[in-house]
Amino acid sequence: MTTPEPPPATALGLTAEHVSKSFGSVQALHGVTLTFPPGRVTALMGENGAGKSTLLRILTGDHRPTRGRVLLDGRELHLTSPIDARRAGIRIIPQEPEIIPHVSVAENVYAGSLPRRAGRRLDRAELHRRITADLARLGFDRVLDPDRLGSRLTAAQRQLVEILRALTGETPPRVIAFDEPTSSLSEHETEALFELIGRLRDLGIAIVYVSHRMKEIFHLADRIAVLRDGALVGEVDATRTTESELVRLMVGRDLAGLFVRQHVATERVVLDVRHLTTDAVRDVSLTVRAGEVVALAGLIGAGRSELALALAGDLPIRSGTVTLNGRALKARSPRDAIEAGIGLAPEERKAQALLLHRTIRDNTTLVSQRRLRRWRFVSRTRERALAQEYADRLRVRAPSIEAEVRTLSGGNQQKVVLARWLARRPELLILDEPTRGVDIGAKAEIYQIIADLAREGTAVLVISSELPEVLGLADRVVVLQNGRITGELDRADATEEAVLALAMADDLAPTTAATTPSLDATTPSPDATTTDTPSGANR
Amino acid sequence: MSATEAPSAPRPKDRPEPGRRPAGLRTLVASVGGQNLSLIAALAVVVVLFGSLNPNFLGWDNIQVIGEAATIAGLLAVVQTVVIICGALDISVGSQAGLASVVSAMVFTSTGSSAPLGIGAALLAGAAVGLLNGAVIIHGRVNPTIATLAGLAAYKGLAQLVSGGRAQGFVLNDPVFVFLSRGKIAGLPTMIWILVLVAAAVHVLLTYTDIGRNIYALGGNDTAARLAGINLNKYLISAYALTGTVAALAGILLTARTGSGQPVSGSEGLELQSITAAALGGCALKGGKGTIGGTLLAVALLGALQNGLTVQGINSFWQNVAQGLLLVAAVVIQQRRNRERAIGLPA
Amino acid sequence: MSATEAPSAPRPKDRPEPGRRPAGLRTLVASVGGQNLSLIAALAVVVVLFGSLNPNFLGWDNIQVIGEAATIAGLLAVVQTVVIICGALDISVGSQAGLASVVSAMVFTSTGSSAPLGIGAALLAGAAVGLLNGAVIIHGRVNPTIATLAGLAAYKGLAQLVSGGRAQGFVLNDPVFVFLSRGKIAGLPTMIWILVLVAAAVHVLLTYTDIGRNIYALGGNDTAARLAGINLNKYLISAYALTGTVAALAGILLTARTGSGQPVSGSEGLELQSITAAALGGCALKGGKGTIGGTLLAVALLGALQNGLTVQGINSFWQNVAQGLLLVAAVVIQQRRNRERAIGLPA
Amino acid sequence: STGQTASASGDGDVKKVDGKISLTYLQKQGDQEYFVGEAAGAKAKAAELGIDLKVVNLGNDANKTVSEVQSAIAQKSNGLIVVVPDPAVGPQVVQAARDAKVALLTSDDQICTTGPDPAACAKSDLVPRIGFSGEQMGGEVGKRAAEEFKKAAWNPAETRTISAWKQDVTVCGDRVKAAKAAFATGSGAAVQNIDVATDNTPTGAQDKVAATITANPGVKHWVVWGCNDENVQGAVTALQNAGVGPDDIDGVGLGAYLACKDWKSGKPSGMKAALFINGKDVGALAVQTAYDRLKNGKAFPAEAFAPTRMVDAATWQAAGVNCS
Ligand SMILES: Nc1ncnc2c1ncn2[C@@H]1O[C@H](COP(=O)(O)OP(=O)(O)OP(=O)(O)O)[C@@H](O)[C@H]1O
Ligand SMILES: Nc1ncnc2c1ncn2[C@@H]1O[C@H](COP(=O)(O)OP(=O)(O)OP(=O)(O)O)[C@@H](O)[C@H]1O
Ligand SMILES: [Mg+2]
Ligand SMILES: [Mg+2]
Repeated sequence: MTTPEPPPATALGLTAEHVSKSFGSVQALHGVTLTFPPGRVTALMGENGAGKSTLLRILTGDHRPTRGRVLLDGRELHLTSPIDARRAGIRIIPQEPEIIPHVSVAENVYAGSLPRRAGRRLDRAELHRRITADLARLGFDRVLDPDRLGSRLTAAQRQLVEILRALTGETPPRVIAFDEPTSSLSEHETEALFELIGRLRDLGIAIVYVSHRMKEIFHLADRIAVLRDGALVGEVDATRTTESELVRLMVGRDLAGLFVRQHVATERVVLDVRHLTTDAVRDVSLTVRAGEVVALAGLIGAGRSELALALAGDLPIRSGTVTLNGRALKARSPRDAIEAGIGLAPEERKAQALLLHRTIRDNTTLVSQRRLRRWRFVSRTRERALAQEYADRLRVRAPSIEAEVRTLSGGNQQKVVLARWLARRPELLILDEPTRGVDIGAKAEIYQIIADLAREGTAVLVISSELPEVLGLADRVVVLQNGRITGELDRADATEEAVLALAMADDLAPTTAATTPSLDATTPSPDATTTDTPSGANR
Repeated sequence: MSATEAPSAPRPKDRPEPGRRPAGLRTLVASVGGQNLSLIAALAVVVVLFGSLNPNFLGWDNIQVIGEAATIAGLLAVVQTVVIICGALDISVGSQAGLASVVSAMVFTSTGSSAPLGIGAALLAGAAVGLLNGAVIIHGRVNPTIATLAGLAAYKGLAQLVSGGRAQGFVLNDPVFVFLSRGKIAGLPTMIWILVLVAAAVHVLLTYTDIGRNIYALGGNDTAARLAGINLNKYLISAYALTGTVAALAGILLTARTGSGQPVSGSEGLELQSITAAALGGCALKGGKGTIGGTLLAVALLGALQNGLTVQGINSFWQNVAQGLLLVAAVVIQQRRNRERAIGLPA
Repeated sequence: MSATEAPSAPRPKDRPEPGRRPAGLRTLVASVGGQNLSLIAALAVVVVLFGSLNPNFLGWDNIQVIGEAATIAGLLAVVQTVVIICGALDISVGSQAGLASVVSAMVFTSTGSSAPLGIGAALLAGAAVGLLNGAVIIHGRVNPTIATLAGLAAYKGLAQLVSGGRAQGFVLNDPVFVFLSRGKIAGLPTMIWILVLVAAAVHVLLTYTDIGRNIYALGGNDTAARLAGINLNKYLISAYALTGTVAALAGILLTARTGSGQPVSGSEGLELQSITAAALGGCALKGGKGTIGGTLLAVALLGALQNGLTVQGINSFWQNVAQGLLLVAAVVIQQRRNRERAIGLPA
Repeated sequence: STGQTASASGDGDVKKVDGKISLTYLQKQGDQEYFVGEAAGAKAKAAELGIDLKVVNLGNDANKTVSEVQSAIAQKSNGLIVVVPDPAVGPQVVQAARDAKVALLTSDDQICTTGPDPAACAKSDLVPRIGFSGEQMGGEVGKRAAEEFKKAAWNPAETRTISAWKQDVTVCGDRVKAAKAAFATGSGAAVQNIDVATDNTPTGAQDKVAATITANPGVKHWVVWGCNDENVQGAVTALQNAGVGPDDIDGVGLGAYLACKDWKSGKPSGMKAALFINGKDVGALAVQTAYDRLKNGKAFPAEAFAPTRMVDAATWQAAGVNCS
């Protein structure tokens, strides 16, 4: 580890020099000086709200720094808008994909630089050629239909559109910043992305990579810069550091084990699903017992989220039965399901969960109003106490619980969504990608809370695309593929290979050779998920 | 695990924050709200300006006049605020008031001058029309703007049909209607009391009850509200029913003020007035945002402005120009405070 | 890289979709658009109904009359569509048309009956007013609804001030204005040609140029558009300038039709008409969605309806009711086809 | 009817109709009480004569006037009776009717065949008209107001007159102007006038007049006239609410349809009198005149006036004012 020093003005690559940024009373960045050299992957790490996205948005012209400047190859850039950054070859894949709803994927990708013929005529043939070529070049051609409307894309597909946007365009990219690009991708797309990043790096492009996933960081990064409370606290060589050192830098203390697990599952079946068929899943049967944590694994589009929504009463059930605590559940709306004791923290926080213009307090207590009200008047004191309790437990980083959720960093927003459902304490808690974008400290806290809930007898169904999480948390793993259950693994049998094999079951056969080798790099050692390894360390 | 007890990263609270305002002023600003603050400033400017031009402007009599003149539009603005917070719009409020006005006068006349029956019938009619609006929107899946635009025409036509297009009855020989139009309680006109009470009730509903929370939630993000178990349909239909009922109350006051049931005259254009007041008062037309306090301030500002211009004897052409300019000025000043970047459409 | 050849998750397309329609019908429906299809159906119903009640309704004369009557509102609906696709709204279009009408007639008169100067001045005034609207919204950070609501009052007041509230000049001794109001080209009235040409130009702009695609992008998601390097401000201000110019064209036609510059009469209420047509034609008021074809169909439907009701001698009270009911019916039928779940507000 | 003058210009080509006559009556402000009455009178007459009559509401829309005239012609109407929202649109209407060889009659408001302003129009270029003269109506109102003013023997210095009207409606301006002139002559006193801009609705007038009272606190007596009954009634209500006694108000309405409600209640009212203009008579007379022209070839009279009467609390019932 070296103490950050102002680099010489001639340094190649993208440089942030003494950059500070404040939003009203919140100081998001304090005099950060950092260089991203060409042909290297620089990882940016830090807790939720440490200022990573803010730094990236300054580098890409979306925010203007309160103080400091941005240099490219030693020359100062005057970035007044994202266009300037784009012209200079600086691209970003933002944390939250921004999709234009009523136009096609192709137009989404090339928005702002659509191909045109004489005058300003749109060249549709050229547009089609380009998108087909780019999709094929990047290997997304089978997951992304260029004619699909933006409003009909899944979370993963949206992410892919953002990646495409960053990699295409007139000026060749010099710098590409990835802000938690894998948070809604499954293992499979992640691998493809990593290969892509490797190729980009070899082309001499400076890569900035923001992630909370240690595994990815160590796999990809050449250098790691750590932010804490808006200040740069360290810049280290990836080969010469350890996970615990990074954690200490980020959090300012050591973390004990990431996964805390004891077997507390009882025999009482809370959720019993039999032959459930909806528009997206077919003939699904599964059970979750009190105190048990069951994980649903699968690739993108396997139908896990839709299964969750159906259980939560938001999507119609075509056939099959759902039994909750021995009583048949016929939920025709989320309200019915919630009253019966099911809570679902959905996967897309902005679209499906958050009231962005309301406070943390309002967002946290939304489904616990009944507990807090007398007649119909909500008790402010009790409401505040409840919201504060969970904000503290989950370490939500905000000026106070009266801050608007809109102003929080992505990970902190995710914590608010979880807080809402944890505060309600349902009998069956369904968590769809609960730790999307959450930092390692808070992740540990969330796992702890899940474990506590299980101990108290809550049945937990976790949907996660992060395999270590699936394996570390679950008593049992149920794998879905293409809307059907392809297998169920007990904790003892659940390894990454086993889960992946089931997730890709009938796809896998013909081209196993093409995918299997690339698994090596990311496959952790078998003990990766045991209770006593510190902080999920699998390396 | 130990992390819970371990010292954690410093909470932002503990860090020194530069640019912070003195705590007292800050709390005050926060509790009044930035939007409201600039409305108050604009109101102060209007009051000082017209008050210095003509001292009678600030007389108690004239303040009551302003209040009375603003009551009908004010009532509609209050319920419009609720509808807008839900993320919808009700363009038919004026027509609903006209219909209720006619109903109140005709039932009053035909029941041998029974004010309670007349008023009751009008309120029922208003609630029914509101429910119809809600049902068309929810179950007919018609966009609220279009549905109530259709209502604007249909309810006006209905009022005209029922009344044959004529002013109906005469109610000012009945003490109840006289009390409504000219009475006072504790020195304040009945009309103003009604506005104050309705506004206070809606304010309490929105701010202190879970119903209000749910309304803000469904207006802010309807998917989130649905997944949080809020019965969207019930709330939306209720919001329209409330709007219909309060619009009927406005119609009854219209009858009391003019002495007879007016199918169109006096209620046309109220929809724009109420939407103007709500929007100026800080409602986001996308939903999820707005307060009754802000709306009432906007009602007061617009009422004072109109009265002041008339007191100054300014002709109606200049009044139009002045109203437009002041409306823009009030918002521009307010936005200057936010120092938002001037890119794209403002929220 | 190997991922290109590697198998990946199944494409959504490959999954069986139940309730799929036969391909041929499906392509047709897709190319016309579901929304448009039901508008065409509604139009057919109106035509058959009124045509069978009165054969004159389908006469070529009457069809031209319908077209001419719909032209002014139609022009405004076309530009309103653009503004709504941007995610904004222009409530001041009627007032802008009134102002332009007065300007055209007064400049015409004061330049010794020069039609080109009168028309040119009106178009310039319209563009200037549109730019002002855009500037107030973007640089003043005033919500478009409020800004143009203010414009509705201010431009109307301005037109009244300029004209003293009276109709101005007389233009029907000038061949240009006579040609605009009564002329024909290839058997079709000039007015209709103008509407068709403007609509076609805007349609081409929206569909076949990158400008149009950028407009859809910024209306659909302004953050995405901004990050993609689209200059939001330039587009929004241009949209308002276009609206002002076309509103001025409508004002000039108003002058030609009525024979003199009308400050208010003839332009009041056009804002609601244009918004109704755009919304009925399938524009989402949230932005990002809408077509000129749909808007024109809605203009035709509303025009035919109004004409048919008058032809049938239905009195204006019933007309109001009927218009409201039919507007709702058209949308309900259209929505039934979508089989959307009846939860929350329809889009 | 009163005041018939000799035949007029404009419709030489109109042919006699042998079959069923079809007429279209196009009215401005068709939802206003006076015009509702006019339409009812016209319909009753048409039914009596076996005419096919359509009534069209033009609102305040000059553009709609042109559209509806064209539409009526496309529907093969034989004759048009029109009350224009704005006289400036007159030449267009005349042109359309002439081109189609359709009989054209106006009611209430005058239009000129050659230019936008009837006041500046040669007598021979005016389109035949049935109705009331705005100037005459205003004059009668002013005259009666002056009478009441003199009877009350108010001090001119302590008195103000209020003229309440919607300032962008041309005919309203004409009426008010005539009332002012007639009051000045009739009263022989110099009473200061206050113009109040309203929207021609009772509540609008009430709010605006209330503000006007604020601006003029020293005034003891008030004389009120306006464009219609709505204005006067709203103004009188505002005055009474401000504590001005009925004895200190001299309101003269125009239309009598709202004034009668005050009188019906039997209480003393500031509404001292109102000019009763019976829309029914105008409507009926207009239809009759058109019928005579089309059926019998009888030339249009240049102008024909239906009777008006000044009524007050004592006489309104006898005069046949319909008070619903
Ligand atoms: N628009 C804004 N208004 C006010 N505060 C903001 C705004 N945007 C960011 N912040 C604050 O700035 C700080 C840094 O946020 P940033 O989004 O950069 O965090 P991050 O490191 O990307 O976190 P995460 O890992 O959760 O994405 C946070 O405290 C956040 O609340
Ligand atoms: N908004 C949508 N519109 C149309 N199809 C959708 C939509 N969302 C999901 N789908 C489709 O439904 C199927 C199941 O998607 P779902 O989101 O449930 O998958 P998942 O297993 O949760 O995967 P992940 O959440 O990792 O993307 C996919 O094939 C997807 O294409
Ligand atoms: Mg971030
Ligand atoms: Mg999912």
